[in-house]
Amino acid sequence: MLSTIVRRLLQTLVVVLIMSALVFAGLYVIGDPVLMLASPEASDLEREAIRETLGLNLPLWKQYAIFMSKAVHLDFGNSFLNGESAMRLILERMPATLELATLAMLLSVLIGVPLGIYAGLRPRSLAARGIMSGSVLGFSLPNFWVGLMLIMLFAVMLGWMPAGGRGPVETFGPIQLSIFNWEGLKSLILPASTIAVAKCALIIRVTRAATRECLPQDYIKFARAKGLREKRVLGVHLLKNIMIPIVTIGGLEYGQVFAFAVVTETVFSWPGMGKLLIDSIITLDRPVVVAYLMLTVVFLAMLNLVVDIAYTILDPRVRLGAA
Amino acid sequence: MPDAAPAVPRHESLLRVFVAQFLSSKVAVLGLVMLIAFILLAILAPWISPQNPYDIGSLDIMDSKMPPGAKNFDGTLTYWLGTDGQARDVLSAILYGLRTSLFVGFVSVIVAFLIGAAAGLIAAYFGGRIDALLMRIVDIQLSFPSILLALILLAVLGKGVDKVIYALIAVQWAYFARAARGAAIVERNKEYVEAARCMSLSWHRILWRHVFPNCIPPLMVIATIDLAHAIALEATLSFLGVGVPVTEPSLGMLISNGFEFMLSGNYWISFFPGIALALIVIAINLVGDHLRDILNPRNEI
Amino acid sequence: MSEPAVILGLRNVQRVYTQPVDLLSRLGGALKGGVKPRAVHAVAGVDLDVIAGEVIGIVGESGCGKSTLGRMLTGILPPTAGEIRYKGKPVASLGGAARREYELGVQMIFQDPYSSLNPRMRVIDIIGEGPVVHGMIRRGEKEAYVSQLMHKVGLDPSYRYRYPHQFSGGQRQRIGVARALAVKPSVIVCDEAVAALDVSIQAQVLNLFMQLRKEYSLTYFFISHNLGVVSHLSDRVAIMYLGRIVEIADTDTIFSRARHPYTQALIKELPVLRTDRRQFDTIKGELPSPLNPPSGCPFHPRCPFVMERCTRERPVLKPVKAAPAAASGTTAAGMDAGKRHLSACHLDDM
Amino acid sequence: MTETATLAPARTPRHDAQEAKLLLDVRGLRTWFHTRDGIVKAVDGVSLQLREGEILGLVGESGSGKSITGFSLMGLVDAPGRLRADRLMFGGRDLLSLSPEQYRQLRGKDMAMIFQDPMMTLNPTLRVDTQMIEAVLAHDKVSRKAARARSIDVLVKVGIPSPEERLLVYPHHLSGGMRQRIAIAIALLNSPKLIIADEPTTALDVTIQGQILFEVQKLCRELGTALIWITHDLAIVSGLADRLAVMYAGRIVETAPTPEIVGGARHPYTHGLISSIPSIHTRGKELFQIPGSTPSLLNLPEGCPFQARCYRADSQCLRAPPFAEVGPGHWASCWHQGVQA
Amino acid sequence: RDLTIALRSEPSSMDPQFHSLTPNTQMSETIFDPLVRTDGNAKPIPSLAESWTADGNVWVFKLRKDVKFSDGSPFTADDVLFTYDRVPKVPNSPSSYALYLSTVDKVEAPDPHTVKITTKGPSPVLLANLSMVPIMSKKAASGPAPEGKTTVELNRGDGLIGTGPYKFVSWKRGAEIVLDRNEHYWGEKPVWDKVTYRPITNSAARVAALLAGDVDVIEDPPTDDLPKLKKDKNLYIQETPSVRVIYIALNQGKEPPAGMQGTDGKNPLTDRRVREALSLAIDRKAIVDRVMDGVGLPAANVLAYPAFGTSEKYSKVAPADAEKAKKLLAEAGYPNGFTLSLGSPDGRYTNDKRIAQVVASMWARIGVKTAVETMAPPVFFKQRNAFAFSAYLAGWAASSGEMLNPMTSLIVTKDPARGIGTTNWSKYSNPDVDNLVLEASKTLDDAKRAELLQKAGDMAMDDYALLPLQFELSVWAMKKDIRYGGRADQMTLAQYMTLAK
Ligand SMILES: Nc1ncnc2c1ncn2[C@@H]1O[C@H](COP(=O)(O)OP(=O)(O)OP(=O)(O)O)[C@@H](O)[C@H]1O
Ligand SMILES: Nc1ncnc2c1ncn2[C@@H]1O[C@H](COP(=O)(O)OP(=O)(O)OP(=O)(O)O)[C@@H](O)[C@H]1O
Ligand SMILES: [Mg+2]
Ligand SMILES: [Mg+2]
Repeated sequence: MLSTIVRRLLQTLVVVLIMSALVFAGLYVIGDPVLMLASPEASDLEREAIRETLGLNLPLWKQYAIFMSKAVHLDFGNSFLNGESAMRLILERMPATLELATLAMLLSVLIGVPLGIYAGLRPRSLAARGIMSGSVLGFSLPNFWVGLMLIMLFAVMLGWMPAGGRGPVETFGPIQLSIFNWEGLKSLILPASTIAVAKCALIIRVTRAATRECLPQDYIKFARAKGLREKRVLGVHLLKNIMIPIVTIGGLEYGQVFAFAVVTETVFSWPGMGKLLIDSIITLDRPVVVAYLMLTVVFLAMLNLVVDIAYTILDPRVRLGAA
Repeated sequence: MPDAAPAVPRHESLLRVFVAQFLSSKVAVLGLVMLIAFILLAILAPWISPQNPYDIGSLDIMDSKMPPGAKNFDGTLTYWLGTDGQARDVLSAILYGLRTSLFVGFVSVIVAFLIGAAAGLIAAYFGGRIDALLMRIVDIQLSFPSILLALILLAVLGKGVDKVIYALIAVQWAYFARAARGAAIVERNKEYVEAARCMSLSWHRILWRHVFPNCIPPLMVIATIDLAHAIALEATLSFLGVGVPVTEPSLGMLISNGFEFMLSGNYWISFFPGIALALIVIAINLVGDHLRDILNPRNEI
Repeated sequence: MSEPAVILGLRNVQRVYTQPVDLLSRLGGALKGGVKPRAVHAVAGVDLDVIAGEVIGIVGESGCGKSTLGRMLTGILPPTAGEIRYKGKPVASLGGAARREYELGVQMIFQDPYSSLNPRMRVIDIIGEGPVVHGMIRRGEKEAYVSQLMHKVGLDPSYRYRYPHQFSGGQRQRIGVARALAVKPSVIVCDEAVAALDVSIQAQVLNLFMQLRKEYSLTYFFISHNLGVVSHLSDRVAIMYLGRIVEIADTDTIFSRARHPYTQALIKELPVLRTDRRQFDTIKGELPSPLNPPSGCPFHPRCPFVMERCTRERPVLKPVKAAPAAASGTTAAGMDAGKRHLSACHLDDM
Repeated sequence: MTETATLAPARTPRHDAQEAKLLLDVRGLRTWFHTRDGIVKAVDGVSLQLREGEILGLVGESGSGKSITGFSLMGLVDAPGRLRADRLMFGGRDLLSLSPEQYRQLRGKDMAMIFQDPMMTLNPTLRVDTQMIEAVLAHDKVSRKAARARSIDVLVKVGIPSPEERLLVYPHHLSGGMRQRIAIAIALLNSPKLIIADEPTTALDVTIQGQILFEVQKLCRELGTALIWITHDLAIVSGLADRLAVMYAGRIVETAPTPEIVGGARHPYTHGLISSIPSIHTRGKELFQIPGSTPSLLNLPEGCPFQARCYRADSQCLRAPPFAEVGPGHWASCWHQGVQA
Repeated sequence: RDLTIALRSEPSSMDPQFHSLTPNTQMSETIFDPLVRTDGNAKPIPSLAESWTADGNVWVFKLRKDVKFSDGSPFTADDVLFTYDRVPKVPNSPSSYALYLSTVDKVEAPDPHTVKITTKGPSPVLLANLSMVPIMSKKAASGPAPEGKTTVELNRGDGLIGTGPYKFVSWKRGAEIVLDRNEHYWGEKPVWDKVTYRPITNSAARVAALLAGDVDVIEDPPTDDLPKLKKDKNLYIQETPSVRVIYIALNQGKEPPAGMQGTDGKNPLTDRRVREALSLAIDRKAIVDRVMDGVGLPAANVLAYPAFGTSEKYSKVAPADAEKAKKLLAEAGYPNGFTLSLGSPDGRYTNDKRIAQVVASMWARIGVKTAVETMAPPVFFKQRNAFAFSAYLAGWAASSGEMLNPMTSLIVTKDPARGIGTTNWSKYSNPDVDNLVLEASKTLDDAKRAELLQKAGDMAMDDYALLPLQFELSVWAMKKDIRYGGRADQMTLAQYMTLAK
């Protein structure tokens, strides 16, 4: 029965189990949520009462068992902090992160691929060296620093973009997106650019490497020998081949951005999932953290699967090897 | 002389060729010189920095937030790059911060390299279950957010430079394991490995003497990039408040501390450490980029 | 000893590779129900006796299982079925010192002079590692030992501290030969050992092989797809097709009185230097995939003499009736293994 | 005897009426790669003439510059390479004066090329029909349908069964022989005057190699296409080519009609090549061997490039020998050219 | 005109009875009204109750008559009963409001405009406590669940009906909370038509948002930015003294605490002279000037004078005197000082870790080598409660605005059974102080209570029970045409913001 997908799912399940156990143990050793939640004036008795209502008085393994038995029914518990379903809180925040990650990745690919191809075509030119040095910078500067500099420049000094937060949104059913709205898009540009700076650098590198790998191949030379125009040689023959590594790496990076946009969201007060994660870690809101990581693990695993399938679509050698 | 070709002198070793190749790029040499300079500055920090920023007793709060070039209270010391909110001389703090950052970076990368390479090689060589097991561990590691990991480790082990190093190792080894596995799988299928097996050599000998040396180049490339990454990651952890202790600031710590002063016009507290960090990361990457070009021109990401 | 010593004996040796099936086809298979892992019968049953001191040539098209067979002989690759005997003892049951003696006794020379030498080792270590590790020589003797070997294969011993990349293709192949010789083997498996070399260099290496054979009384198992090279070197030639030997005989017999239609076609194809324009007239079709070999005689889809029977029944390798070698030999059972002419074709039965 | 003098007759091909017209006329072709380590003179003074419909076998060892010669003619030399020539005429046009766009129009239309490795010449990510149709459309303004029809025609010509189906698959579904046939078909699509085939059968099995040779021979004869067949295996082209040219270290050291070369090579290298071919007839004997190995094309010493390996070398060989006619249509570059090897 | 406020942290819930936390409270203060409010100086003032009388344990509140909820329905005593009844029923509350009703025995409504509350004993803090419990609409907030409308429903705005100046419109978690003016409001109409709150946790980002003009008012700008913000002609800065004290607690247990070295197995912090020396070593004025950029007041007590129960004696800080401190140390037998550890949260209080480092450097000057250990707040609080430091820096906000609160929590001997001394993690114990505080907590007479508290406070401070460092000033930065008076309880309340003339 769909053995690969099933096997992937099983593996993911195991990862989810291990992950949630690790997070349970991890948050336990970090601190006591009640200390963060309860009013400082609360007496120990009151704290104990809170502990009891939240089930924190049980031994850890029992808490985990209870959590798991509920998780089987897709109930990941309620946030300690505000009593809402943890998963709901996360899903509520998901569109914001989704659009941030998507725009960031889109920017990186749209900018990175042409630059990377150019750098690959003329590796010795001054422009190519400039592009590569720039990518070294983008690649290695800490994300938070880049974000802060962008805020300084574009929000504070020039006043072109808002310094943080999410602008007005359009509502599509349960989903709210700001990308279809000029004001909203404006508030999205800086955080997306912050992520894009690093990812674009990566895409440039991947593209350049793939281009350089591809160019000396016989099929490119053969395409030229056929008398094809340079536009077609590069636009079809080269591009289709370099898309394979770009999609692979781009897909995995998209997953990373989506799951862990923590730093950027913190710097820009972007109300996404990453911000929620860091806030929840700080307040030791375990149900949210656990649900979050379970969600991202599953998401990353699914993304891997999608990348694999995309890979087989892009590379026919993989797709129909048996036929 | 059976052969007419002139005998190549004995010392034309791989190392020679490598060095000659390396020196062929001016930018890379510049990067290397910068890197060495930074390392020297870091090592010599206790002797050359004007002030010991760790010695809190010598700090006077009245000297805090002095602009670059200001003199201290009794005029004995000039703060060339100003002072920070704790009255630390920024120049000294950078020199000491460099020490912490480079130490954290180098140690974590080296240890992660060794652990990752061992895991990757073993996975590649034996394949099957061992491979699957090790790679699943790597997967778990890679989908675990580094910040949470760092926070947990810091909570369990307490704060300290060494704890940050553990956290960074835990984050990074997985990358090395993956890369080592990839490289080793390529090498494993080369004929020289079969030749070694024909010689009835033991698996560990084949793995360490034959396969491993050939996997070093791609791993070295990752290592240089990772070094830059480790330094940046440590800075990020410090920014999120789970990094090195305030009393032993790294460059990242200095930047994140100074960031509070960024909008208030006391730019130097964050700006100069930022420049230092950027320079060092660029230097490392310049070296790494060129290493990649000469070590494995085919696989350059 | 009237009967020549069989140094390596193969009995129905097989090797199956199970190929991992890719995702989508597996999905497709899953929907249809039942996924069979795809099995490649790279070597589908080979019986062969290698006689001490002979040069046996193995010829066949790409993918017919030559390399697989060679690797099984050296012990790098275990056979999935069948038995390999070294000096009369089944190698599967060997252990410890006996196993080592076998492994060292059968050495290999590889096709690619680039990837077969570890680029990060000096020549002295490449050649000297084996003997030192196995205690055949002491560490201190390594230099002298290696120098002497290098001299033997026509390399300047003063190059012993160089790395492989400092040598040309032909010189590298000589290093490979020296490495194999260093552990004093009795059998050398050459897998396309000259295929990557230029004609002028190839001649040098072939000459070296012949010279060493005399000097060390070596047995060569010479794998090649180039009939010219094989014919120059071998005492006996085996023709492989889709994982099986279809014909085997001494070289002259193969080239003058080949029985199997495939062998005949191969010999006709053999490019030879000529002054006239040649009329190409070829076997149709291509080597079928070992994934789903044809039923009956594997050659039947390409055979010009195909009969109805060929599509059903696989012919077995058996002595050629009219073969002069058989006629001059004694009985079939006690027949000199090195002199038999065997072929697997239904035409022989007629 | 200078080069100019000896080559004088060839420069006026029209007068040479007893045979077909001169299609390709190359003099002093030099393709040098300016690398970091120095100048690699991959092709250093190659001169070639080819008549319409003629088959030329270009033979030489690995690295002798055969492929680069082919690429130079096609105008496909990559970045650090620079091409110069005294004369580069093709079908009456001076290739040296063509603009890049004019050259592109020539490529694939009047001259086509086939490469060595059939696994690599077809783009693995594009279907066969895409790759064929685009080659037609790059030169002719015809409908896709017409282009497809033409593709099918040509596929039939190169002996591919059920071509309509083959058009719809990706290259990796096809065997090496099939792919090479498709590459040949692509080369033939626009009925070129010249095909340059760069070792197209080296990677193939003997039986498949025979099939390809068979098709190519047939097609060239039928269509009157000129062919340059590059190979390192003299034996293969000897049955195919009208004329052979032997390359060594970036130059052509000998050229003559096939029977002349095989029967009476004048250059010691050619002779060495011929006698070092192993076969059933050499069994048990020691092969003739050329000592040493191919020289590096970087900083090649002055004089005859073969001198270090030549049994006939003497002090004369320290000067570069001229490329001289030693018999009718037989040219060799050796101080000892008169001597039959 | 509309108003946009950048909050330092987002409320965790809209349910006014779910989680007692400043961000939540300030939101419910705007949507709801309690019976009684506290003014900017923590003094009770009428709100929904026009007046009240206390007679022993019985309190009678007269309710305002003309009050309507934002949905137009009238406010009656029933709503009060419903509200107080709901408090203990809210499930999973991480910090329950039951705390504020712990002294209440019985609530009755003799008529629709009168509420009678009986307390379990004399309860001087009742009014302050009631000010924390806003009154909900019985009609809107009733529901099938035991508690009526659940927290989740209220978070969505379902049943979230109050009498306050603003009414709830929407809440996009992490992004914004929108309130509209309540047209039925009984009091003076506030200036703003619509108020939008945006949580921006990163303080620099908050300033950037203000500078970029995205928001009109921000809470708590970083002190470092204040000099520059003050110079900015487009902005107006409001600094208001707060009830929050930043202090250092010294572990006074018998055993030498964690991190202490060089004391021969004794704990010098048990010696009053050592504590005094440590206090004298700290230059509070320098901390306020240099670390806080003036945004603080040097503290000599746990609550600033003249708040209720504070004494004039500890209204001024004694000047730092390192010489005297060294002398005291020598007298106590530590002429060469000793080593201790100073824990501090990182990011819980304004400039917390920097203050800790400065204190450490000041102590180093009198020979007390100090290892500063700063950590993320959740880790810090866990460690503190495990007595992992010799001394720690923390803050306390006396939300009720009088001395009883900090004394009970910080100074009184820890007694989990009675729920007092909950935050006294210094092991300080003085029975005389304990008795005075206990007595004060039962005294209704304000004058008498004040005196008791003054006495207790003086005793503790004489003892150097803990070392107050500074009172935080609450700071708001806003566009120059806006004014906000600020509040000692640090709350940001839109209804009190006005347009400048
Ligand atoms: N590791 C492997 N896994 C799966 N299949 C394999 C493997 N190695 C070889 N094969 C398959 O086994 C068959 C025989 O391979 P082998 O390498 O022995 O052929 P060969 O005769 O040496 O060919 P060549 O002349 O190309 O070297 C081929 O079809 C090949 O695809
Ligand atoms: N891009 C390049 N840069 C530098 N040198 C090059 C380049 N391309 C080719 N060469 C050199 O040019 C020489 C001739 O190469 P060419 O490919 O023409 O040889 P060939 O005769 O086709 O050999 P083979 O039989 O191996 O295909 C070689 O020595 C090669 O190293
Ligand atoms: Mg093989
Ligand atoms: Mg070539």
